[in-house]
Parts: sequence; C-alpha cells; structure tokens
Amino acid sequence: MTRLIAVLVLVLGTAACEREQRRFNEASPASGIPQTLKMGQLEPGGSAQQVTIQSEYDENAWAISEGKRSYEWFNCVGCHSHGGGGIGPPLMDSRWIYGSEPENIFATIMQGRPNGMPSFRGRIPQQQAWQIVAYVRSLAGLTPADARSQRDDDLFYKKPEARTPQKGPEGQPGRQP
Amino acid sequence: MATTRDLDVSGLPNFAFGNRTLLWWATVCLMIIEGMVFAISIVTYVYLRGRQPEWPPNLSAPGLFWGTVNTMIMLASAVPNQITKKYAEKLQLGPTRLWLAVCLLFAAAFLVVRILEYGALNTRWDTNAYGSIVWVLLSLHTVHLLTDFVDSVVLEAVLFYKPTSKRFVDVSENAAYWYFVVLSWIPIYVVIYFGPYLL
Amino acid sequence: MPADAASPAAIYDDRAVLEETWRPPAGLMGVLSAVNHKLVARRFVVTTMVFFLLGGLLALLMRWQLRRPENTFIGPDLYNQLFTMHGSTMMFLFAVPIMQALGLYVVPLMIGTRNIALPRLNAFGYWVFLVGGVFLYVSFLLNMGPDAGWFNYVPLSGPEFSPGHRIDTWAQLVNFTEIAALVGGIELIVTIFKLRAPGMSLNRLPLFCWAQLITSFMVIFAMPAVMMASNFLALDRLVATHFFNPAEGGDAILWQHLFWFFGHPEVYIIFIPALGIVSSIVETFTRRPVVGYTAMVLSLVSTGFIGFGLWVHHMFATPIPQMGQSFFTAASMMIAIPSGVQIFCWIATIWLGRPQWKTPFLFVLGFIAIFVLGGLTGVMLASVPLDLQVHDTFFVVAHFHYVLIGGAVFPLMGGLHYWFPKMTGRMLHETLGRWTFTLLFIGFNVTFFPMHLLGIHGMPRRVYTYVPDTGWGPMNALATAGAMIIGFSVLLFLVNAAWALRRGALAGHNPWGAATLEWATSSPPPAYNFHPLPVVEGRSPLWDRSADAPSVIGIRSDCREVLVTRVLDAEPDHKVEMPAPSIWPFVSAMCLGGMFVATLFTPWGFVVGAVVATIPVIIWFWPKESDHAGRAYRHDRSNERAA
Amino acid sequence: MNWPQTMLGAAGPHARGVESLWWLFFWVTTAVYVLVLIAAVLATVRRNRPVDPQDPAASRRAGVAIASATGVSLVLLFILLISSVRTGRYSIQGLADPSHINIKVTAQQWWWNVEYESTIASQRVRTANEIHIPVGRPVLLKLQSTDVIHSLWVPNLAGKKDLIPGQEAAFWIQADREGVYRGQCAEFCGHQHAHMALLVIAEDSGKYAMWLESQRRPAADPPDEMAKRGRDVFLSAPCVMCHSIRGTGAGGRTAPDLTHLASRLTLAAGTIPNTPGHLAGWITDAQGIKPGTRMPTIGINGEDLQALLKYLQTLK
Repeated sequence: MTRLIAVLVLVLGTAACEREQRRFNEASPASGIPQTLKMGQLEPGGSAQQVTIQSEYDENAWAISEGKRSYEWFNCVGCHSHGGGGIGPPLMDSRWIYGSEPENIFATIMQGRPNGMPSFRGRIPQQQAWQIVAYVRSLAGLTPADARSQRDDDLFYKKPEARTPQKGPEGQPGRQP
Repeated sequence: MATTRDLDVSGLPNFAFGNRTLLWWATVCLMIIEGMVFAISIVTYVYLRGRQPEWPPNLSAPGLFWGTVNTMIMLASAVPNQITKKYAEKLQLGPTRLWLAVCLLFAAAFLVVRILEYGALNTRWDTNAYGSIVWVLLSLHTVHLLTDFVDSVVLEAVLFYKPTSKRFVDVSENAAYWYFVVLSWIPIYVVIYFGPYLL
Repeated sequence: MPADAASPAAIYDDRAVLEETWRPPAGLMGVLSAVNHKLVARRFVVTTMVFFLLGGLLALLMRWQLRRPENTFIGPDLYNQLFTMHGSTMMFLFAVPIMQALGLYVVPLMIGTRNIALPRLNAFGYWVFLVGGVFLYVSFLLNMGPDAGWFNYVPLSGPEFSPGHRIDTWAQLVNFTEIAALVGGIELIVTIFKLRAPGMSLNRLPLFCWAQLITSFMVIFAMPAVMMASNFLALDRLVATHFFNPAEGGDAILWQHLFWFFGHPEVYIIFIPALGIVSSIVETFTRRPVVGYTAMVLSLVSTGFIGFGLWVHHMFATPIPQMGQSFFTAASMMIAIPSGVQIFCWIATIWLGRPQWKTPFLFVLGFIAIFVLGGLTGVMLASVPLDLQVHDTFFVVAHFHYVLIGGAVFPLMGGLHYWFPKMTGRMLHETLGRWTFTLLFIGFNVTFFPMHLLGIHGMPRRVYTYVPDTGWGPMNALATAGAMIIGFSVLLFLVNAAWALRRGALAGHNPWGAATLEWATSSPPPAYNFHPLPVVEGRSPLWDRSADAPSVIGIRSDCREVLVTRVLDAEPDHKVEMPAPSIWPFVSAMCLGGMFVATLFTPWGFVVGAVVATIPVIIWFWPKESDHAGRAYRHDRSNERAA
Repeated sequence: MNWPQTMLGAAGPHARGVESLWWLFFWVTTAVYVLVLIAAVLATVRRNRPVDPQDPAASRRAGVAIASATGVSLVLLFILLISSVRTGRYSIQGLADPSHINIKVTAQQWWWNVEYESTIASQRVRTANEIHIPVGRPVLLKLQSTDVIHSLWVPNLAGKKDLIPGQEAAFWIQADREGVYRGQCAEFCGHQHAHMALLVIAEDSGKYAMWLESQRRPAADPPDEMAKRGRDVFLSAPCVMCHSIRGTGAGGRTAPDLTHLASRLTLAAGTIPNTPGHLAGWITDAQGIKPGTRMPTIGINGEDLQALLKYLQTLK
C-alpha cells in the first residue's frame, strides 16, 4: 500500500514540478528544423519512422505565459488577433494548413508562409519562438489544460485558454495520427 | 476534605434553552463570522460601484420578480420556524416533527426559486467585476440556504430516530440560525436588486 | 443522559470511576479520535513549533543568500518562494496557531473546568490545520510554493503574472488556517464565557484568559476579511471573475484593503495572547498580582478595538487621499497608549514585588527591552512622511521583527519554559534556559538592529540580491551572523526540551509557587483536570485559598458531565455531557482537505468535494452509542428509550 | 557607480522636511526608550522592597506613577502627530508652481520608461531608467504601470509612491543640489525586483536644456564603415523586435528607447555600468546578469558583436 502511495506522489511530483518550472536560459528543444518535416501524407515506399519533437514547453505554465506575452509584443495579434484570426488564419480551431506539431508551427514562424505570414528567422530568438509555439498550441487546446493560461488583466474578449475544451491532434497533414 | 460550605450541584437540570446553553454562544459566534462575510462582500460591492461611472456597466439591472418572490417565501418561513421553536422548547415531540417538516417545505421552495433568481441576474460571473460580485453575493447566501436545509433535514431524521432532550435544544438553536439566514438575506436582496438604482 | 429510572443509582464524585470515564482510548484510533483538550493542544503546540523550525530554516537560507552582494547561492525564483514561504509559515502556521494552542491547553485549566467547550470541533480544527500545513510544504517541495510575498499583492499574484498553481496553493492555505483559527476562537469564547468554576466572576478572570478572550473576538471579526480576499483571488485565477482586473472594473487596491483589514488585526491576534503570557509570568515571578487589573483589562480591550482602525498605514504609498491618511496616523499612534500602560503596570509590579531570576522572567525582561524599541519604531512608521521614506524597506523588516519576535516569540519562549513542567511533568534545565535566552537576545539584536540602518540607507524589502556599490554588504553580513546565533539558541532550546523529557527534575503540583488554578492539579494533569471542581474566592485562587475552601460536589463521575455556569457571575446554571472521542472530526478534516486541494485543479472539485465532505460531518452529528463515555451507558445499552 | 541612496542625505526640500522630522522622532523615542529601560532595570534590581508586596499605599503610589507616565506619553505622541501632519502637508505644496516640468514615468517589469511630455510631437523625449531634472525647479512625475504594482523611491529627494496599474498617481520631486541620486523599486514586482533601479540626475538649467536638446535629435548616422555594419547587424538581429532607435527602421515600443543609449550612465536599470565590456556581456548573456529578465539571450558573437558595439557607442 505504501509503495502505491509513493508511486502516486512521484507521478504527482513530476507533473507538478514540470508545470511550475521557470527555465530562464535554456537551449530550446530543437534548435535547427528537423529533417523529418513534411507538408503532406504522401511518400514513396513504406511510412518511415516518424521522429517526434516533444517540446516540454507544452506542459510548462510559465513558458506558455511568456509565449502569450511574446505573441502580443511581436504583434501576432495584428493578423491572428487572440486566436480568432482576421487577416491571418484562426489558430483556435482544429484546421491546420501546415500541421499542428511543434516543429510544424516552428517552421511556419521561421520560414514564413505565402499570403502574408512574414519570416521571423533571425528576428525571434529560438527560446521565445518555441514559447510562442507552445502558446499557439494551447490556443487550440492541444496542450494539457492545467498549464494553459487563465484570464489576463485586459478586456474579457474570450474565455481563457485554460477553459477551452481539450482537443486531440486528429488528422492534420504532416503527421500520421 | 468536604466542608459544610460545599456547593452541591447534583440537583441542576441537564439541559437548557436559549443563551444559557453552550450551543447558543457558539451559534452567535458563527453568526458574527457569517455576518462579517456578508458585510465584507457588500462593502466590496459598494467599493466596486464607486469605481464605475455607470452601474451596472452596459448591462440591464437584475429582474426583480423572482428575487422578491423568494424574499416573501423566506419571510413567510419565519412563522413555521417560530412555531417549531415554541414546540421544541416545550419538548413536545409530535408537533416539533410536524412543524419542522413544514419548515423543510419552505426551504425546498426558496431553494427552487433561487435557481430561477440566478437566471434573472442578466449577467455571468465572468462578464465583469459587477457580474463577479453579484454572483458571489447570491452564491454565498445560497450556500447558507443549502447548509441550513441540510441541517434541518438531518435534525428531522434524528427526531424520528432517537429524540433525546439534547435534540430539542438543537432544534431550538437551528431555528435561531434559520432566523439569521433569512434576515441576512434582506440587506443582500436590497444590494443586488436595488443597488443599481440606489447607489 | 441515560434513562435514570432503569439504570442503577448515578455515581457522584468517585475518583476511580472518573478516571475510567475520562480515560482517552489507546492506540492509533485513540490518537486520531482524541478530544481531550490537553492531548489536542499539546499536539498543536508541537506541530506549530515544527513549522517554526521550518520557517527558521527558510530564514537562514535567505540570510545566507543576502550575506554578500550579487550572491549566486539562490536564484530569484527560489528566493521569492523562500521569503513567501517564510512569511506565510511564520504568520499563518506558527504565530497565530501556537498562541491559540497554548490557550486551548491552559484556559480550561486556568478557569477550573474539565474540558474545552466543543471538544470534537477542537479536534477537527487541529486536523484541518495539520492538513493545511502539510499541503503547503508538499507543494513547496514540488516547486509549487507561493512566490508573491505573504500578502500576495494583486496583479502580481493575479492570473496573468503568476502562471501555474503556486498562488492557488497560498489561497487554499489561507482557507485551511482560517478555519482552524475561527474554530479555535469559537471554542475559547464559549469556554471562557460558560465553563468557568463557580465564584470566578468576570472581574476575577486571570489576565491570560482575558487576553485569549479578546484575541478570539478579534479572530472572529478579522479572519473573514482574508477568507473573502483569498477566495476572490482564487475565483479570479480559476473561473475568470474580475475582482482585481482593472480593465473590467476591478481594482488592485481592493485587495490591499481587504487583506490589511485582516492583516493588522492579525498581528494583534499574535501579540495580545503574548501580553497575557507576560502578565502570568510577571505575577508568578514577582509573587504579587499585577498592578492595576482593571487598567490592564481595559488596555487589552482598547488594543483590540483600535487594532481594527489602522490598516491603511500599510498603504500610505498608494494614491489614497492625503487627508484620509492623517486619520490613520492618529489611530496608529493612539494604539501605543494601551501598550504603554501595560508596560508601565508590569514595571510597577516588578518594582513592588520580589522578582525571582528564573528563565521565564528573563524572557519577560527581554520582551520589555525589545518590544518597547519595536513599538517606538512603530510610532515612527505611523507618521505618513516618515513611512513614505522607510515603507517596504529593511527598516520595516526590523520593526516587525522587533514587535513580533520581541513582542510574541520572547513571551512565547517564556511561556513554554513556564508551562513546560505542567504539560510534561518535568522541569527544564535552568542554566540551559538562561543560555537559550542570552543567545536569543544577542543573536536577535545582532541580526535585526543593523536592518534599521539598511532601511534608512535605501535597501528595499524582498530583494534576492543587491548591487555591490550600494555599500549594504557589511551590515548584511552582520545580520547573517546574528541569524546563525538565533539558530543556535533555538537548537539549545530543543536540546533542553529533549533532555528534560527524560531526565528533567520532577515538577510537583506548583514548582513556581504560582497563583492560578492550573497549578492546583498534578503535572501533567489527569484527564479530568479537577476532582473535586474548585470554587474560586479571589483573583489569585491558590494564594488566597482559605483552609476550609469549598468545592463543588454532585457532578456525576459515571459519565463525562461538566458544570455550566452563568456568564457574568459564574453561578452554577446546569450540567452538560461532553461527547466522547470520535474518529469523524478527523475524517471530516481529511475530506475537507481533499475538497480544497481538488478545487485547485478544477472548479468542479469544489462542488463534488462539498458533497463528499458533508457526509462525514453528518455522521459526526448523528446520534450513536459511541457518543457517550462512562459506566452509566454500559448497562442500559439494550433498553435505550426516550428521556 | 556608488551614487547616494539614503534618507539622511536630503538633497531636496521634500526629503529635507522628512529628515528633520526623522531626527525629532529619533530623539524623542530614544529618550522614552532609555527612560523605560532605566525604570525596568531599577525595578528589577532595587534593594529595599516593601515588606508586604501588596501594601495599598505602595500600590496607590504606583498607580499615580503609571497615570503620569501615560499622560507624558500621550503628550509626546500628540507633539509627534502634529509635527508629522505639518511635514506631510508640505510634500504636496509644490502643486502651486505653474512652471513645473511634466514627466511621465511608466514602470514595467523591471525597468522605468521615462517620457518628457510636450504639446509638440517632435519635442517629446523617450528615455529609460534616468530622469534628468533642472536644479531648484519642482518636477511633476505622472506615475503609471503597465503590468504589476511598482514603487518609485529616490530617498535623497522624496518619499516613495506606488505605481498601480489602472490608476495614475501624481508625485512631486525637486533637487536643490546638483548630483546623481540613485533610487530603486520598493514594491515587490517579480523576479528582478532587486535590479530595478533608476537615477535622477540633477544639473543646472543650462546643462539640462542642452541634454534635453540632444535627446530630441534622432540618432546620428554612423561615421565609419564598422559602425555602419554594426547598424545593419542591429537591424537584422532580434533587437528590432522590441527596441527603437529614432532615425532608423527600428521602432519597437516594448523595450527601452536606444536612440541615446551611449549618453546613459548605467545599463539594465542601474545594474551594470555603461561600458563596452558590460554592454557585450548584457547582449550575449542577459539572463546571466538578470535571470528572468525580458531581454532574451541573443546569439551574436565575434565580428558582428564588435561592429554592433561600435555602432551602439555612436548613439550619444
């Protein structure tokens, strides 16, 4: 019985530790863009083994809140507004033109995309870029709920990300489900 | 060394009503705490009102109908409550059970009406500071209605299960607390429903 | 009450039967279901002292980081958690509860009754407190400790600038400790009003009991403010209400008003019981009742009242109208008068009496030396222009440590040395006690006096480091050295206590020759405290006890019966049966704890938790055989009938 | 870098009023403290004690002594109260002077944004962590905060004032002597609350006017080839996302304005002196100096870094 409790506390511990970690100066998960990046599902021969980049920023509450601040400071709000879209496509829904995995979103930010998405390579430092990636995924509900941000001290334009329903990464291009 | 001046207390009764009992003083302390909780919430309401030019801010004031109905039911519930207290202090088991059941009916009534009251508030708790404080005021009182309802149900069950003299003291104290819950609704009712006009 | 008709004749005033009726059950179940006020209170004192040690360790870590400029021993993130945990532990988990715990132990003995008024509620209060403390420290070890200061100003502690659940941990801790304090407050008020021994009218109530009574009333009036504030903050953080969101009508200063309306009475809730302890010690060790009993009681009452009227002196730097601030300057200065009167009365008592140089009395002298200085710097802080210069600097850190350590910890250490023989039956070692006092006195002054200078030279509070060119290095190093000395003295006290438990001299009934009733019982007192119940004839019951002093007879020994007396003149009124030990307060506390912790993660945790927590409370109230203890109930188990 | 930061070296009328009040309080309270200590010591060690500790005559005399001591403390407190309220009223006295200077100070997480207001747009000046003021003239600071509560405190000139988000506070400072006075944020505001200092540089009106004039000019063109290359490095590095240099394409508003960076005495809100070495350290490893600050770690080194430093030094 005590072993069970010990395991429980350990699991709880790692989850809580992970969410509350404040990582100030850390190399981001994948500095370069991995070669496994694909835009479509089609490929000759059998399906190769898919390398998954697990950005630990997804579960980190502080990284997501820093990502939210960078999202507003770097004027992503100008086109995507607070996730609802405008000139740029909405980020809260589950339709991902270029893929919803961390490395897909990272590539979109770095390379830019046609129809107006500027390329921020060299302009947004790596760590802040990955924090914005984590925040964008939390907008769509792809990250664990208890790490997402609550309301902010501004006008109450939408429900905070923490209370948007959790969505699984169902059927986007670039990554088999 | 028993001396002649010893104080013999063997003849004293083993229960009492009103402010002679321990429970009465504990209930008074509880009423002070709950009273302070309500007072601070009302002060917060007035403070937040002071910071806004327009109140409620671009929302319509809460509908008066259900709130007033509920206030009437609560005030009316004071009658069976007083009768229950009278019979309890006369240790008459039958009438106490009956009138406590009547009190429960009233309690059920104003709990149901309270659900409709929430609808008449015309705001959500997360719309703005006005919505937040109004929902907190109403919910705080609702928690007290619920706890009072559950207390009375348990007391009624105990009166059927094992009615000793101590239980009558409990019924009398519960009636006193019922008064507090009903009377503390009056200032909250005035603040929630007439705040937009008075303040 | 058992049905008198069927059972054999009730047994009155029989010590052996009394012994059996009041004996607490043994084993783990006995520990979890104990309701005897002495068992629960001793456990409470030990738990709060453990939190005192933890808080002290945090302080040493902070001092070690601050000992030289730009130190990298601890980073800003951990340091913010350290000083928040130090503040929250010392204020919520040590200072307020230990004064109440001491009251829960001593008050029933001092007023001559057998148990606290609502014993199961007392057990429930302790368990809720324990769950809260363990919850805070487990969160801290999981890197989830609060990190926005013990008073947690919004918007830094709001949802936007404190991501994660660190601040929610603080909000739930406040709920736990408030419930424990409120419950303790209710019990002490009901006990002091209704369970006093016959003859102990209100004007014969010992000053320690007056202090606990006034503290309990302050608890009842002040604590709801912080409960509402922390729950408003929790709602803002979890379900997006807007109490503190300036963009949607909320306000950051609302938090400061709500918190400090509780905050300032809180420091008097810590300080007034300490005044009670000092009065008890001064009375015993000068062998003379304290001069000016009425003046002392009126001073306690007026300190309690004025304490509610000066919370804005924590907010002089906020843009609040200047005229309002002057009112609070006057109120903050006025509160120095009652404390001054008490100091003068104690000095007069020492002047007239015959002081004995024992450890408790040394702590009282230390209290006078340190607290008076702290009170005078408090008068300085009451003035708006001066406060605008030294607010939120190390000058304030020095001030509140002078009035809290000087004003509360010194009397507390004196009180622990004074009542240790009564609680454990063993005397503490006198020389070790003197060394504890000397080291604490020296260490305290070496640590906190330089902080006055640091504050005047511009060092703000809550900084994890400072730039070398500010010249604050040497004084901070001195403060760190002083902190080490304090650590040694606390260690010495632990050694003294551990040694005394095994090999301390046996303390008889009244080792200090004191006057109050708790010294009429054996050390440690039996489970039923008094047999027979004493009748009180004066303010110092044991000193002016006549030869043929009457006592109370006619209380049943075969069930846990207690005499209830009237509030003003303590005339016997009726008798009440105290409930027997029960496991349900423990279970209710655990369920309530589960509810609060679940609320941290999902708002539905509150709804489901509330339903789950109601069940054990109903079972606790539900009439069961196990509610009654004593021989009276063993016969008529079978034919239980309506009374 | 060791500029004065103490309450006892008053360099302005407001701080001087408080300093004299401090010494009044200090001497009164010290006297009271010494008297109480003497009374306590005497009471403890006195020899000829009354035979009966509770003899009524002695108790009555003690009662009179207590009453008189309380009376004296009441009078002393009243004196302190009156002097405190009078000094307090003085601190808002500067409002009457119409020729005051308007400066808007916005506190952000862990630096101070200073804006010299003017009705003419081109006359406006935006700088950071330094407030230049002319000697002898009252200055009105309009205090705002964009995130959490901060508190502006320059002990040599005046008390402190909180900057509350959602509210604007007015705050008067005035310097009577030339000098550089250091101040620090006094309300806990997060990770780098410890390194959120600011400097108030009081200079005579002539120097102040020259400084203001130079701050109004946009950045000068880089004189030599290396500085020009430094500017290109600046415009292609992450710096442009947050910083602004008037006269170039960089227009970020969320970080300090670098148009006249080289004219400032310190970097990173008073944490490090403004030398090329410290500037290089700050650019490449900001988190090392102020862990948790909003300045990210920039991956520029070698040749680019030297060019960038050269360019930043031309921004006088």
